[in-house]
Amino acid sequence: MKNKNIVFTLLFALFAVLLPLFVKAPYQMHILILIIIWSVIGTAWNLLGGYAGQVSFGHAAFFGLGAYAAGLLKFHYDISPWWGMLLGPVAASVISLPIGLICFRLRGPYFALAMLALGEIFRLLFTNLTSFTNGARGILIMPEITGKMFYYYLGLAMLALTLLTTYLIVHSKVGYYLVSIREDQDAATSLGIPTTRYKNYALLPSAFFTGLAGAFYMNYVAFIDPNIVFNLSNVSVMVILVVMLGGVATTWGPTVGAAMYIFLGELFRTTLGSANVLVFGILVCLIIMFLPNGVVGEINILMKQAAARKKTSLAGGA
Amino acid sequence: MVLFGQTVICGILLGGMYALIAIGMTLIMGVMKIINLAHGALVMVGMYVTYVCFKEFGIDPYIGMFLAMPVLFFIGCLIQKYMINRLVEVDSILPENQVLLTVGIMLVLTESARLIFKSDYRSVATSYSSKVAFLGDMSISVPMLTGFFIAMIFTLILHLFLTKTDIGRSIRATAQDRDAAVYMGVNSSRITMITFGIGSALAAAGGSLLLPLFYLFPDIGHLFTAKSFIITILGGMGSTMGAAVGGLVLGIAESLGATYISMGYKDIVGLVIFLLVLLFLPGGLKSIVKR
Amino acid sequence: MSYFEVKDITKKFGGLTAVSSLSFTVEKGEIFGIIGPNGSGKTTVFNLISRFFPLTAGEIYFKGKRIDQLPAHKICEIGIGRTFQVVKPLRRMTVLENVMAGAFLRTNSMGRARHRAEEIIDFCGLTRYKEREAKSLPIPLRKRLEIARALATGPELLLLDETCAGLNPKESEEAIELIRKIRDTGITIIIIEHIMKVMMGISDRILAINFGRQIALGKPQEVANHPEVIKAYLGDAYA
Amino acid sequence: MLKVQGIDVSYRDIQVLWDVSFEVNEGELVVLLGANGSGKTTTLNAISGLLPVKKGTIEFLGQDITKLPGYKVAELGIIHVPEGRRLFPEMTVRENLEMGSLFPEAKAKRKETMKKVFELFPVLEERQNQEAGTLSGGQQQMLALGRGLMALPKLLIMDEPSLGLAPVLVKQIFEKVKDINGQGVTVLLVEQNVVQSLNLCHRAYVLENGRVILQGSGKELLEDPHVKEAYLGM
Amino acid sequence: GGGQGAKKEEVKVGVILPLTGSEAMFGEMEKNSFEMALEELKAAGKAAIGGKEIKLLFEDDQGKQDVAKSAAEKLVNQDKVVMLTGGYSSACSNVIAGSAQAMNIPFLVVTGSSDDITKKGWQWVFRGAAAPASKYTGALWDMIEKVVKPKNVALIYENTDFGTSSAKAFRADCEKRGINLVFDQAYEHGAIDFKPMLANMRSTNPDMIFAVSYVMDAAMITKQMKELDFNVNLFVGGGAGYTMPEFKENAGSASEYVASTTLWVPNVAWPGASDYFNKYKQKYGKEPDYHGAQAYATMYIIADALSRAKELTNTGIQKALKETDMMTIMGPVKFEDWEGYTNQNKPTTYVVQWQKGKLEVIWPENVKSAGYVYPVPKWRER
Ligand SMILES: Nc1ncnc2c1ncn2[C@@H]1O[C@H](COP(=O)(O)OP(=O)(O)OP(=O)(O)O)[C@@H](O)[C@H]1O
Ligand SMILES: Nc1ncnc2c1ncn2[C@@H]1O[C@H](COP(=O)(O)OP(=O)(O)OP(=O)(O)O)[C@@H](O)[C@H]1O
Ligand SMILES: CC(C)C[C@H](N)C(=O)O
Ligand SMILES: [Mg+2]
Ligand SMILES: [Mg+2]
Repeated sequence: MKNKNIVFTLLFALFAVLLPLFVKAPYQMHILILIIIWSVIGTAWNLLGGYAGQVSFGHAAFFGLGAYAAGLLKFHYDISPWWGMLLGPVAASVISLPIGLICFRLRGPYFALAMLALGEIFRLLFTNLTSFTNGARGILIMPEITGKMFYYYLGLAMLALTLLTTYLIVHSKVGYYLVSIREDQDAATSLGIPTTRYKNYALLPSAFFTGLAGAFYMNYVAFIDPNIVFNLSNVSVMVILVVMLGGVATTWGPTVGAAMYIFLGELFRTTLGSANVLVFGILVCLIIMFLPNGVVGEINILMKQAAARKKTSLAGGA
Repeated sequence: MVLFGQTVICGILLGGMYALIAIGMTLIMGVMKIINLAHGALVMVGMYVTYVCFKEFGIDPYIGMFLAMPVLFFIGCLIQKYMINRLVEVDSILPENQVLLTVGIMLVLTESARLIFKSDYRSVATSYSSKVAFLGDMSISVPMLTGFFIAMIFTLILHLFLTKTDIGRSIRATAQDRDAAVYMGVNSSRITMITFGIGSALAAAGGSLLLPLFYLFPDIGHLFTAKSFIITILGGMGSTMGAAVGGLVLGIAESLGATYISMGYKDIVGLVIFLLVLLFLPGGLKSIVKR
Repeated sequence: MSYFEVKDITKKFGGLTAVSSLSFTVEKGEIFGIIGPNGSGKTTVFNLISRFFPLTAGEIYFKGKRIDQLPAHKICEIGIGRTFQVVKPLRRMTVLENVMAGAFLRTNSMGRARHRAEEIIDFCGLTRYKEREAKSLPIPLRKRLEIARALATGPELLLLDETCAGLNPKESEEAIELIRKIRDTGITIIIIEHIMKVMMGISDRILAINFGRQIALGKPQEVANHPEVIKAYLGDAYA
Repeated sequence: MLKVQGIDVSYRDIQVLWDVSFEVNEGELVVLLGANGSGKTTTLNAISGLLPVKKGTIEFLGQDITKLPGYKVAELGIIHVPEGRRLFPEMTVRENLEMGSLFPEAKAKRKETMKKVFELFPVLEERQNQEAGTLSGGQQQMLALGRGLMALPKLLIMDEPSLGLAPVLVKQIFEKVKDINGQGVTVLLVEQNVVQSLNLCHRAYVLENGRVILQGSGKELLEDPHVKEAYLGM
Repeated sequence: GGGQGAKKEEVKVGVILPLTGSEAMFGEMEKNSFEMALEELKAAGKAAIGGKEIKLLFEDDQGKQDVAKSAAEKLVNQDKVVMLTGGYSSACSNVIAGSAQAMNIPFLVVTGSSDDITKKGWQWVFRGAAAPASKYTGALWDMIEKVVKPKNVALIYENTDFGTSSAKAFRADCEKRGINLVFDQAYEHGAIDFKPMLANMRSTNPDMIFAVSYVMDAAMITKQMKELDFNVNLFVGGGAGYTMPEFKENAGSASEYVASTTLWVPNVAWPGASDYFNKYKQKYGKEPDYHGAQAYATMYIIADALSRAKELTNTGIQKALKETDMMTIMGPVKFEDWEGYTNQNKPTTYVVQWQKGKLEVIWPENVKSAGYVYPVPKWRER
């Protein structure tokens, strides 16, 4: 079982690394890069929302902070926004500490909506603090590197780092503790788990990688404004969509979800004219209705069932 | 003093409007625990129904409301019965997976409205749209005042309905333990369907009452969804009275913020108050209202 | 100073006093029973010890240290494990994973946690159900899982809240066996149970409470014959 | 009155009940015995329409109720006091009781029945405005029973009603069950208090690994060597 | 790649517009105008460039800028368009401009008014029918100096790119002229209630208000001023909101005497302007506003440049665009470098005023369609 996973992962990595040999067109590369960005955000959200069960409606806050960390370096100090790839995730992580302090006192929908409120507060602050952020006029840069290949491989490295980190966290004591907290917080406490601290252990990397994706986004898309990177429906809610389409609390779910979100969205957009969002909406409804655990989630369930059946049939034979 | 008075009056009336928009959410999210991101879109659909009644048949929005409500009741029932209900029955890792479904529904409703009505901004100008009463130098918008009273009446009716009638109690019971409700002879699927229907109808009512003084286009729902969430939580999930008070608190906070800080920061003021309430009254305002 | 001591603890819920200046001590290695009518405050006592509720008044000492100010998770860390009367399994985790979640308190290594969990699962007779998701277990097995999970945290003092409820007499015997076995590993136990047969059989001493106050304390037989206990709890003399 | 004939029941693909048959006659008090996980709760849930029956039939008062949805079964007068209480935790005690009497006849007599329930369990009257979720375990059990009685059931199904109750209350509950039965309500009872329930009942069935392996009057089963060995630990 | 063989050869132009999402109304209007203009060009035989028909490829940007980037990439790389146009919001226009610059493809901005777009020295980006946000007030300042001469002015603006850019320029202009800015606040669009802000503003006693608002906020603001009985000598809107048919419809009688700066009105003197208005209204059953006119004019600029291009390559078209000197319904268009702008047409601006339900040009005086009403009568005296 475990070996199968490793083989699959290696094959996938090989595929991803070699893909540009076959897909050379900049437009296709662009789509792949968008998928990578969303995979990273999704994987990061999944750690907090999926594994630890703390559904956040405010991840745009971290995404925006990461993006602005990169953008403001350029805007105020004319420092290459690539340094944002360091500063962005750090800024997002630092901010996540007080956010955790406030929000982790709350549970369930109260937590979700408190995060929503914080995300909105950040959007409004970045819109209104014009002298610091340039407000709604946003930050426009001319990227130093325009070739897609560079962004693709950098993004891929970023995704690999995110996946690996979450994988290691999830398959460790911390991971067990996070899932325990999700399943029953009182029971977790009774097992000596400092729940708030462990939630922070999930929030911190989650914010970190979301911020990293934000900084990458700034460098890649080259323009941000508060309404874009702190957007409630287009970032905070979409990341939930990405994770749930793919499969909550699964390693590959967010990546699969991101691929579906970007690829199908783009397919519909370029073929269906102004009905594209309608069709996409219908598809989202159908997927979640018929695959309520997301694509990867449902596959995992099927595999588990198959394994159980195999076991019982073996036992029966013996 | 006039400024302060005017601000508070505005806040209270705005709070009434907020309560009106949020009251359906109180039922759907507060009582049934369904985080419904399509709420604003349902308000929007209700507004279009009222709009059509007005433009095509000259029916006043206050009367059109009584047409929009059954229409939305029906739509809500269908959504619950054929879509959301499927998810209630599966055991998934995050019960919030219905959130995604409501995102899909939101997109479908919004884009369907765009297909039918185009993206044009529309509005309904009634004779009373801009009616005002003056209290000294302070002006009071008549349609807002009406909306305020209707919001309070709806709140009261809903509160009585939920606590004093068998259907109301069955709604709450089903939300708390579906199987146990069945043991008591409650047709829980029907009850959930009706609840979503009522919630949607109330969303429509909010939209209809807002129509004479606001405007309408397919994406207007976004404005309402977040506010409704905040009010419902502020009130303390499922408490109708709490939600009404939550609406008022938010309205007054925003108005004071707009006057004394800046219009750009008014929403921040509202959100900060929201966070403070959550932190210091973890059960929301209902813990005060109740006692 | 006693091994474990509760001193004048009081808990009020609004106007209701659930526990009212209650004091008792437990010695190392003892099985200490608590009985009392429904709603007399037994579970509340556990919740106070394990800090799920803050005390309204009073003090709690464990091995000479005052512990009533510690946060809930620390209580477990210093060696006080508990089960819940209304069971709280980690529903979508398997029995093994549930117990591992407990075992991680004393180790950071996956391998060691797993090993420890397997030992405890064997010890508690749950081996058959190791790979089952906790949500599919019937309630009595969930209760046993609660015990296993609490044991995995390596407690010195274990609080068991009605872990035998719902067992038939035969199964109760088995449960008693298990509890004895736990005690024999050197763990001190405070137990709440309504099945008098169980309580009489294993407790070294029994505390009977009513309305959050002590009504009797002593050897099982003494308590069972205490008139107030009979009146409030047993109905008629336990024979 | 209730006739269960050869039912099979499964959870997803794990079969739990195999060809289970038994009857409850009008006015009887029938007990279902069995070890943990033997399928008692599953049987009861199949009767009250919460689980689909794969094979076999269930009849109530001559009507086939095998495929009836749960709420309709309740409407016919089969009231289930479930295992684990299943109260409405955020509703008050009084509201929980009111939820028990939704059908017209029961509703008409709501006040009187509630008075009777309060006589049976005075603590419920004291706590009538407390949220059910904050009651003590035993209080919750009383409320669950009271709520079942509120429906004026024809057949009362009780799944381990004495669970978690103080001895004095266990006795009371058994007495009340007997009283209720004496007043003409048919009772199907699942209990782990083997001796007491066998002493009380007219007839009993023993379920093992999802199959009925024994049946007889209470006295007969009390004397049965297998029962003695497996359930009484003698 | 012209490997289309037997298929009729086409010159493909990519048009990126918001066709879904909250900006879709303008996207639809601009798409209609593009199509209408292209039909006219075809009818006049001007849509064939060396035997190749101009073909417009529309892409929906959903009002999201990463989608706009996808659309730009796709149009250029996949569909091989010869140039790009469109971009409604400043955000999307910014991103498309950046991509176009990176891909060396000419991009002609239709509406996006962010100052930055043409201030980056980007040689592939052109803005013809639209003005930089800070330049919308040319005619207004002329009128303020000659007629209004206010002492105390209040400024409110939506906290978007267009709003903040306009406000910034207006603030600087006030300072230069020593006009007191007694009130200066941004707001978030979509509010139900602007009264706290308005009441607060009233307490500063301004003679004139300059308000930069999109669409319906404009109506809400003026309506609520009336409800508050808040009088000023002149209320001037900046840009979009105050000139639209929806504004009049929603604000009702409160729209009377509201003035606004604008880039275009149907009854402006430029040839073809009113024809466009009437034809559009007839064809689509709805009055267009200046956004439609911008798209319509842009189509003509494109056709003109393509027809003059020596070769249909990026550099060929870039050069042709650079040499543009033509008349459109938006006025004369020339792409010039001035005041730090690159390839930016010098806009002509107007002040208009709602009079008896009609939008009349009141400034500059040489093109006025009606005399201005100033100071405007108090609400209670109307
Ligand atoms: N969170 C709470 N809020 C209000 N009252 C509570 C709360 N928890 C417990 N109580 C009350 O405190 C009293 C003691 O409850 P507790 O659960 O300790 O009883 P118990 O002795 O464990 O009873 P049982 O044997 O039935 O489990 C009861 O009256 C109960 O209703
Ligand atoms: N939801 C479920 N999914 C899968 N298996 C289940 C589920 N519920 C019960 N089972 C299994 O069905 C069998 C019978 O369970 P049931 O609850 O009917 O037993 P019971 O006789 O009532 O036991 P108890 O005395 O413990 O209440 C058990 O093996 C149990 O593990
Ligand atoms: C509508 C115009 C006034 C402004 C333009 N849409 C922009 O966002 O820049
Ligand atoms: Mg208890
Ligand atoms: Mg059972």
